[in-house]
Amino acid sequence: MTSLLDVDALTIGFGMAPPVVSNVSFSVHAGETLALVGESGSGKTLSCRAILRILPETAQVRGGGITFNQPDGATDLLTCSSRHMRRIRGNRIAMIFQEPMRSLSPLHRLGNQVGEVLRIHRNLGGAETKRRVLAQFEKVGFADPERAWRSYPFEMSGGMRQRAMIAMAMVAEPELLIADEPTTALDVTTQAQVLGLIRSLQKDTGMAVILVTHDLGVVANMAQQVVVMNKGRVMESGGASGILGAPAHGYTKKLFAAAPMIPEVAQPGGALDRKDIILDLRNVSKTYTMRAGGWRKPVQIAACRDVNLQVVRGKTLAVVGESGSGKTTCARIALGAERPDPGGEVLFAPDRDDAPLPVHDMTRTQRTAFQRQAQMVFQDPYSSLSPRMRVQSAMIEPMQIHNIGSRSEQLEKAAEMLRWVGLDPDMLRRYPHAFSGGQRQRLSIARALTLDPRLLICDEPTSALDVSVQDQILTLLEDIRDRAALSYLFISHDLAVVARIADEVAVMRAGVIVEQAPPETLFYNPCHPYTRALIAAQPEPDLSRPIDLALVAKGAGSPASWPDRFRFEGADAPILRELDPGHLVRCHV
Amino acid sequence: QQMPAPQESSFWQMEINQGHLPPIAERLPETPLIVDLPAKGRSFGRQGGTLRTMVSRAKDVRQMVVYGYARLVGYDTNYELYPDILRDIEIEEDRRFTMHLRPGHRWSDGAPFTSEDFRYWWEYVVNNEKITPTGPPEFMYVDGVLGSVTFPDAYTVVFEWPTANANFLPLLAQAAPPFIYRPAHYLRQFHGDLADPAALKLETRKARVKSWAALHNRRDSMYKFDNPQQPTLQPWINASGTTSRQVFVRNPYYHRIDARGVQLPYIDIVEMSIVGGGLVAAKANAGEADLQARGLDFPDISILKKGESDGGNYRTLLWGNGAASQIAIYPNLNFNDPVWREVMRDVRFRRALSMGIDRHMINRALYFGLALEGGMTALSSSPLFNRADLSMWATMDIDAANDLLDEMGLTERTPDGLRRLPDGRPMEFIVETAGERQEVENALAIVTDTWRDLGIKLVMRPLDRDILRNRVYAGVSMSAVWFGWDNGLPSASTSPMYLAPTNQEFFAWPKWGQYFQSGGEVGEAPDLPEAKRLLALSDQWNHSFDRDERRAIWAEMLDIHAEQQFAIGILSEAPQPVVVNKRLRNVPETAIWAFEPGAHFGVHRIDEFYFEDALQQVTQ
Amino acid sequence: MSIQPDNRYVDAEAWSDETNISAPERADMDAPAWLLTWRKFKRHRIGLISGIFLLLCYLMLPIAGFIAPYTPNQRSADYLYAPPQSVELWHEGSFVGPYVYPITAEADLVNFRWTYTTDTSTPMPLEFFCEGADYNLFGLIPSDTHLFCAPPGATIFLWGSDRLGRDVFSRILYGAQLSLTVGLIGITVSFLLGITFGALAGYFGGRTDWIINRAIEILRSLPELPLWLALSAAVPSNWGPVAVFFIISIILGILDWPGLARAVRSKFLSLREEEFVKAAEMMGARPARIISRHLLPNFMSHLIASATLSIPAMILGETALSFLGLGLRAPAVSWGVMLNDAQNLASIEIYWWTAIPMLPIIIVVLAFNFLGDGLRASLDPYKG
Amino acid sequence: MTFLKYAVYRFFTMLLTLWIVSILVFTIINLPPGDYLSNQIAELRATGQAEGVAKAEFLRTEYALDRPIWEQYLIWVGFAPGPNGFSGLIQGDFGWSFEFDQPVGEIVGDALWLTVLVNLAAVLFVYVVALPLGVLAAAEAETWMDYTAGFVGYLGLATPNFLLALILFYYGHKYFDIPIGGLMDASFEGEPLSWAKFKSMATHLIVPTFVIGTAGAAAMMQRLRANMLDELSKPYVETARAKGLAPARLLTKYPLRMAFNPFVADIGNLLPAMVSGSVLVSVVLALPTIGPALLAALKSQDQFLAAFVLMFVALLTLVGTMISDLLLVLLDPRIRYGSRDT
Ligand SMILES: Nc1ncnc2c1ncn2[C@@H]1O[C@H](COP(=O)(O)OP(=O)(O)OP(=O)(O)O)[C@@H](O)[C@H]1O
Ligand SMILES: Nc1ncnc2c1ncn2[C@@H]1O[C@H](COP(=O)(O)OP(=O)(O)OP(=O)(O)O)[C@@H](O)[C@H]1O
Ligand SMILES: [Mg+2]
Ligand SMILES: [Mg+2]
Repeated sequence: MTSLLDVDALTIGFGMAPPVVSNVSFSVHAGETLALVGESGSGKTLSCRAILRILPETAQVRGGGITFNQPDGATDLLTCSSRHMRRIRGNRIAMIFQEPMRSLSPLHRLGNQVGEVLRIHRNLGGAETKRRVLAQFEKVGFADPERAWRSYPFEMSGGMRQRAMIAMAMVAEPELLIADEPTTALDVTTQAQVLGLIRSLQKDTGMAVILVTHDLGVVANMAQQVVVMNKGRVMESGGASGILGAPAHGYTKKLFAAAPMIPEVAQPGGALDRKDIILDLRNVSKTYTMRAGGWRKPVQIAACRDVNLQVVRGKTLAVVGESGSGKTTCARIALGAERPDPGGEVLFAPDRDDAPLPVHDMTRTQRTAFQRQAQMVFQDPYSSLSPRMRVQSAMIEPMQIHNIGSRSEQLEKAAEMLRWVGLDPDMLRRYPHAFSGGQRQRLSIARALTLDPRLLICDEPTSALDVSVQDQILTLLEDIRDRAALSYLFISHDLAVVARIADEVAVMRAGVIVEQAPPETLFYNPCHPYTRALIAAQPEPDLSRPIDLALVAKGAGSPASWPDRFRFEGADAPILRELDPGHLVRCHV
Repeated sequence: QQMPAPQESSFWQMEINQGHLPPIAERLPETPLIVDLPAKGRSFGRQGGTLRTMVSRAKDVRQMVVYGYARLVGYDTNYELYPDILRDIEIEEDRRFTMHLRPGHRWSDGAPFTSEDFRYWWEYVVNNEKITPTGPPEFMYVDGVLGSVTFPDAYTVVFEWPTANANFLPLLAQAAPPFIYRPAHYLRQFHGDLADPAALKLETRKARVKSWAALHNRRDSMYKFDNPQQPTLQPWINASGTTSRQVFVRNPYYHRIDARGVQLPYIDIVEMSIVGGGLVAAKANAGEADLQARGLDFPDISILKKGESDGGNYRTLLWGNGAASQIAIYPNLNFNDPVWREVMRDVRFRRALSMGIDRHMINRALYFGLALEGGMTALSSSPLFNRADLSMWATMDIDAANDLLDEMGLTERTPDGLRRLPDGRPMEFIVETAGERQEVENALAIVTDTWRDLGIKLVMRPLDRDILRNRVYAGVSMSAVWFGWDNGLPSASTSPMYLAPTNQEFFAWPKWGQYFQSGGEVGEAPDLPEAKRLLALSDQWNHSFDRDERRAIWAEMLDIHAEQQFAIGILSEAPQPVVVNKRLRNVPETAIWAFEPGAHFGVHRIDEFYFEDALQQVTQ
Repeated sequence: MSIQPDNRYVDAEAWSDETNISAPERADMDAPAWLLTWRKFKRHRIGLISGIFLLLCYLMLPIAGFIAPYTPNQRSADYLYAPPQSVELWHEGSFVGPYVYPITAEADLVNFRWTYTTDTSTPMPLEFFCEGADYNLFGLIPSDTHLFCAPPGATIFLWGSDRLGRDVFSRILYGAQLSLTVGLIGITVSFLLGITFGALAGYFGGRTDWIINRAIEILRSLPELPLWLALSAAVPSNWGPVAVFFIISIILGILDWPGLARAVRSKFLSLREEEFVKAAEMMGARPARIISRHLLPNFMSHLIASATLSIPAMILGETALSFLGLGLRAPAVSWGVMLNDAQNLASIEIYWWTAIPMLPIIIVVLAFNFLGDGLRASLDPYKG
Repeated sequence: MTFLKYAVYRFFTMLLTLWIVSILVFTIINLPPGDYLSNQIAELRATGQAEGVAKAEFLRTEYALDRPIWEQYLIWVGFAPGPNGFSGLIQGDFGWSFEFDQPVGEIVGDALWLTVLVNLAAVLFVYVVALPLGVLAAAEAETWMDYTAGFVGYLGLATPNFLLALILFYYGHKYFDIPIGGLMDASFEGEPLSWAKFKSMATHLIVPTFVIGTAGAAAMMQRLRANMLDELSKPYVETARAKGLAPARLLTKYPLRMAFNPFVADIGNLLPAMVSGSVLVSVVLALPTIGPALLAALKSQDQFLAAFVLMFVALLTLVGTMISDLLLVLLDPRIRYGSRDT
């Protein structure tokens, strides 16, 4: 059996520098999944982009070849005509880009952007296109496909955009799907659904998949072949079972060793001491009006409802939950970037004995102080960096704003911060676009830390990081927390990470908190069906423990399908009840 | 002169055949004006052809009234008056004018032209306070007494004043004359006192005006010539309809014929196109004009000549310009700044300025030396021309000029050599121009250099024509550049009013002019003895009938102007290019191009021009 | 390298776990942003050349009087409309050094032009560092030394002479002094206002936007023409032409900003919704900083292009204004004034050299454009 | 705020502005000393045309020019009755043109559609030429094509309009028999539209379109190019490319729309430019458009005509800005007209 795609000794570099991808070879067969794992910044994205020939303008392919084998002959993708290439792109080879926000046009509705693929390659009419796109939206887990069709990207949560991206790549049923970290912004239940979708499509159409991921659990669940990369080189490649079972290369071993897991908990944890609260969200709700445009009646979206959260000083409050459940919204409200609906309030106490200040009604000086003390790591690091600002300027900007240090001190600090997050200070001169996804994420973290804040809100800060770097970053965060009593509001999808870092976990679903408890309690005794589904859907890097899709589906399905105790419909959810000390669950008595 | 057998025009043949028009014999007055072409050295022509010419604004259609030049009395090429529309005119002591119309003369719509048309003007237009709230026009008053108009019979009209009104006939011969007759049969339908009120009301509303008087005013456009419905006596009638296309066709009832019985005008159609001022030369160069002088200037000659030698279908004739001066500087004696005003009122200053001009250089640089250098006075072809006036104070002599200025006591100088005014300001002499003619700017550039040697800095300031006027009238502008007197060809019988401070239009004394014009209400009374003398002389002329006395008055007035340099003329009689189609005949080779007197082509009688091999055309 | 039996590949090269985060080179790291930009700009060949050319042009301005053989209003009565003369080196096979042939004018009264005959028998070598008409070096120091002039009895009209016998070449040099400076003031004014108001409206939105927008609307719907007409009557008469033009170009700038302001505003309305702006705001950045550091750079290309496009408009603005009697006028010389003189058929067909001022305008405009493009490219983060 | 609400709100703002503008326009027109009829009378006196003087005096009372200025304003707008009752702008009576001696409505009516024709041609020219060239220049940046397009554009930009027109006319006529000046052959004026007339108009439009259009086209092209170059390297363009979009569609659908933002902002200028944009050009080229009429009216202070044209242009400006504001919201959904000053 010949392979569908052969990458042979691919070498890519920038400018005069040594290549960032060197001698990378792999091949994919039809119907097969190849997982590309490895260090952040090791050249995975570039290798994938090389296949479709959409490298950055400054990138040079210094050698190697890429052959796409089809029944009607082989094509050298690096040299074929651009017309030929156009017929392949989107049609036979589709790609899911790593950063969904930037990769979607902000001016076009999602329906339009996704449907376009069908219009170009399948020559479908408007109605048929819409039907198929809506079906695809449904499959990737949009509760309301019609709404997604009409929405603009900026009206969607990170995970929703990512799902739109996935839908765009899959809707034309390509022969090869390149998925560059397709599930980083998805909660595990949705992730399970998407992975299931990919698998079923593979089964139906014989699609091959190149899956770039950091999640070894996903690898274990999906891949037949694995390629491990580090520093632009392939460290190890081969069958999934072999590599997962017995990693041969030093790097692979190290990588696998770093993979976090949900610990087996023997007993529930105790309730948290809530005396010293740094951030207090009280009854926060947020309703958005969709820019339906035109003459249609405006549609209201409740992003979150009646959220009450307290971050205890020096502790970490983790928020997990379904994609689109309002986590980011809460975070933005907490930092004053957005106003909650009337009735809600956010209080911030800078110091132990200070009277809490309302975040949305501060005086100018209070606000300045607050903005120095509370920082945010954005879910989408690429968007949060000005494309025309060198990283150096971006890094020293917070210090400039708050007038800290001389210029050389600022530069020194910036370099120091980069080193902390494992980046080379040489990179300071680059522009944001010249980084890999994971590197940008680390930049974002580094920038948030430069001001030595007291409160850090991290919106999925490690989703794009490979497990070893992630480990490094988490250690760093824990370090600082312990050293400087930094408090975190930590949004994540990765339960393993949450289990490691959180002092308390809130689980959100459909805009409300459904369960809240210290992690030990939560993993010991998950009460809510959704929490259970989450835990069940967490993939583990163990081929022998595939995800229990049935359980996932039950919990992640519509609230109406939950057991009576938890069931609710529309906006009238039951209140949170304290089952055990420190363990809140939204249920009827 | 023997009345020749009239010949039918082919242009109207169709109309005649269909009975819309009577045959030629019935269209001519009983005694048409028979033009003696051979006596003028002109040849007989044939009817036909289209003459194309250009103007720069839509309202210039009135130029057809100027060019056509059918007047009650008109000038001939020697600038003598003769009856034109009138069969005859009897003048008694210059105060009683008996006008005899041509029996059988008809308006262009065929209605008879009779004394009734004069009566209509007198009784229903001028003396109707709705239409003319200000009452009868100024020229009807002599020494404050309103003249009388009587209509003894259908073909006689008598104008009469107690004292002499020497100006009356020249006025009627103007390029823009007062029309003292109106097509009564046509206009009465718009007159509130004569028309059916209901119909009138409807008309008024249709014309979107507010009162019948406004409607009447609008329909009555003898000079504006923009109402094709209104009958006329001009050689061509406006046939443009309601469109913007400017076409004029021959008047079937025109009163002039040649000795062979061919009704004038020879040319059937005149087509006037509206072209931007700057493009006239280009279009003429492209052969798109058959007769063109308007919009062409001396600098265009080279390109016209080039077009000619490149095989153009035209010739470029050079006529003389009829303005008394091509470029004249008017120091404003009514300038608001008292210090400057006093300086300018000193005749030595004006003489010094005049002597500080290198006219020869200007002539050579701008006119190839073809213009006449000298101050402003009557042109050389005028019977009143006096060479001494031309050169008086008008030859360059920097030293003499400096002496004059020193004599005035303007000896203080600034570090960079400018003289100081008595109050210590440097002498920056501001000359405002209408900014329309490049020659002016160039001439002033040359003047600037030589005045610098007098210790005077010339500052040129181009403005818009109307703004310039307003500034001069208000006394805000120090001095202005304009043409010389419009009429550079006076004869003894031309009224010399315009030489005296009677008019604000003479930029040297706007306020004196206003004073005179408003009867002392606004402006200032003239206080320079020479100015007063001019006024007195002008008045004296009005009351004298003796040709020699008038001549003497004229001579003295011209002398005063030459002596006083009220306006500092630079040169005159600059060549005016006239583009003429090679096939167009009877166009004089040399002539004077003047609006007043002469009505541009008017005195040269465009209706006698004809095309060599004219295309015969017929109306539908 | 080792391929293991189950098709497994393992890299054989030595591998170390260390992430080698080398110490950055200080010098390089400290390089401010403009230096980095400059390095990039240097690589844009045509932009660099244009920049150098413009620099030379501006350096030449104060010493234009020295380079020009004549002064701008120096008339040669005997050489009206003289065609361009060429400077030659060799005469009948022998080297003479730079010289010209004397010319004599004759009025051709058939065609009404000046015809010139060149006396090719007597080469007249040019003089260098010679005495000529007075001028002010740097606008201050009186001097009469010229780089080169024609020997007595000859003329040196490199680009011909005009209607009054003034040297076109010298006038172009002098004209540059005004054309390259005064007009730019208008651009500066209009850009400052346009960017400021546009940025305020676009960034703040709400009431600020409303007020600025109404101001823009009113300004824009206000008739410019009558304003000019009124102005041309209102300017005090004894102001020098340059002063008048100076004021006019400032007013031109003041009236010109709304267009730019609206462009800036609309772009900022959209840019301000970008995540990085929100991020900066959440860090506590003040509006001034956000506008100047985050929003403006993202609109820089448009601004640069607009600026380079305004330059010809400003250089030529006076020709349109002259139409209303507001432009520059004699004795001031500028390229616009010269072109204004050349706006007739004769200048196109017969005395073509009087239209030569078009050349420097086009060249300067192109140079500004390429310079702008170079700048744009060197600010473009995506270019290497 | 929904789009509809915003549109209504914007419309009322426009009316308010229009009212303010009407006051300003009226003031400015009456600012210069003197007025048409006085000037006219002065000139008529100077040339001894007694008759005209009478007509002018007649008009002065007929149009209430002897009343205080504020009263004149009210009458002009139609808030107060004139000598013959209410008839002002809001009643649809635009006043009288003294210069042309015709109701303003009639003069403007004629000239207006020709004006719109000429400028529409120019605007079309600008868009037809500048859009593709700008996009192309960006797509092929720094190649000979880019430079040539730029050079030609700047050539047109750097030549004064009138000179350019003369050159084009002269050589156009000499070598290609292109007519000089005017909008159609005189013989077609007033004729119904026919193929021949259309052809005549088309040939007459070549030079004006070119002269008016070059500057605009060059400007638009260069700015578009700059904006496009900014957008071209953004990731969403790569996504579009990964979809396999053809270059033309790719460029026009994504980056062009983004790059178009500043141009949409300028649509406000497009409409009035159709009327007043080419005033000076029309004057020098003697196009029978509204521009020369306006200039003449202003110079001679033919106040009703001038005021009407100016009000008309102002109205177009305001409508244009309104449209551009509305379009902006449609073009870029991110734009919210909320405030940020908290
Ligand atoms: N600007 C907006 N306009 C309209 N709706 C919005 C807007 N921003 C967010 N939403 C909606 O609010 C809901 C919550 O979004 P949010 O970004 O808070 O989700 P999230 O929990 O962060 O999800 P994810 O894990 O996918 O990032 C989503 O349904 C989203 O579509
Ligand atoms: N435009 C560019 N200019 C210079 N260097 C670049 C550019 N784009 C990427 N790089 C560098 O190339 C290397 C590989 O990047 P790539 O995006 O392929 O990493 P990755 O493996 O996808 O990492 P991640 O998992 O973090 O997304 C990185 O070190 C990055 O800094
Ligand atoms: Mg990547
Ligand atoms: Mg989110």
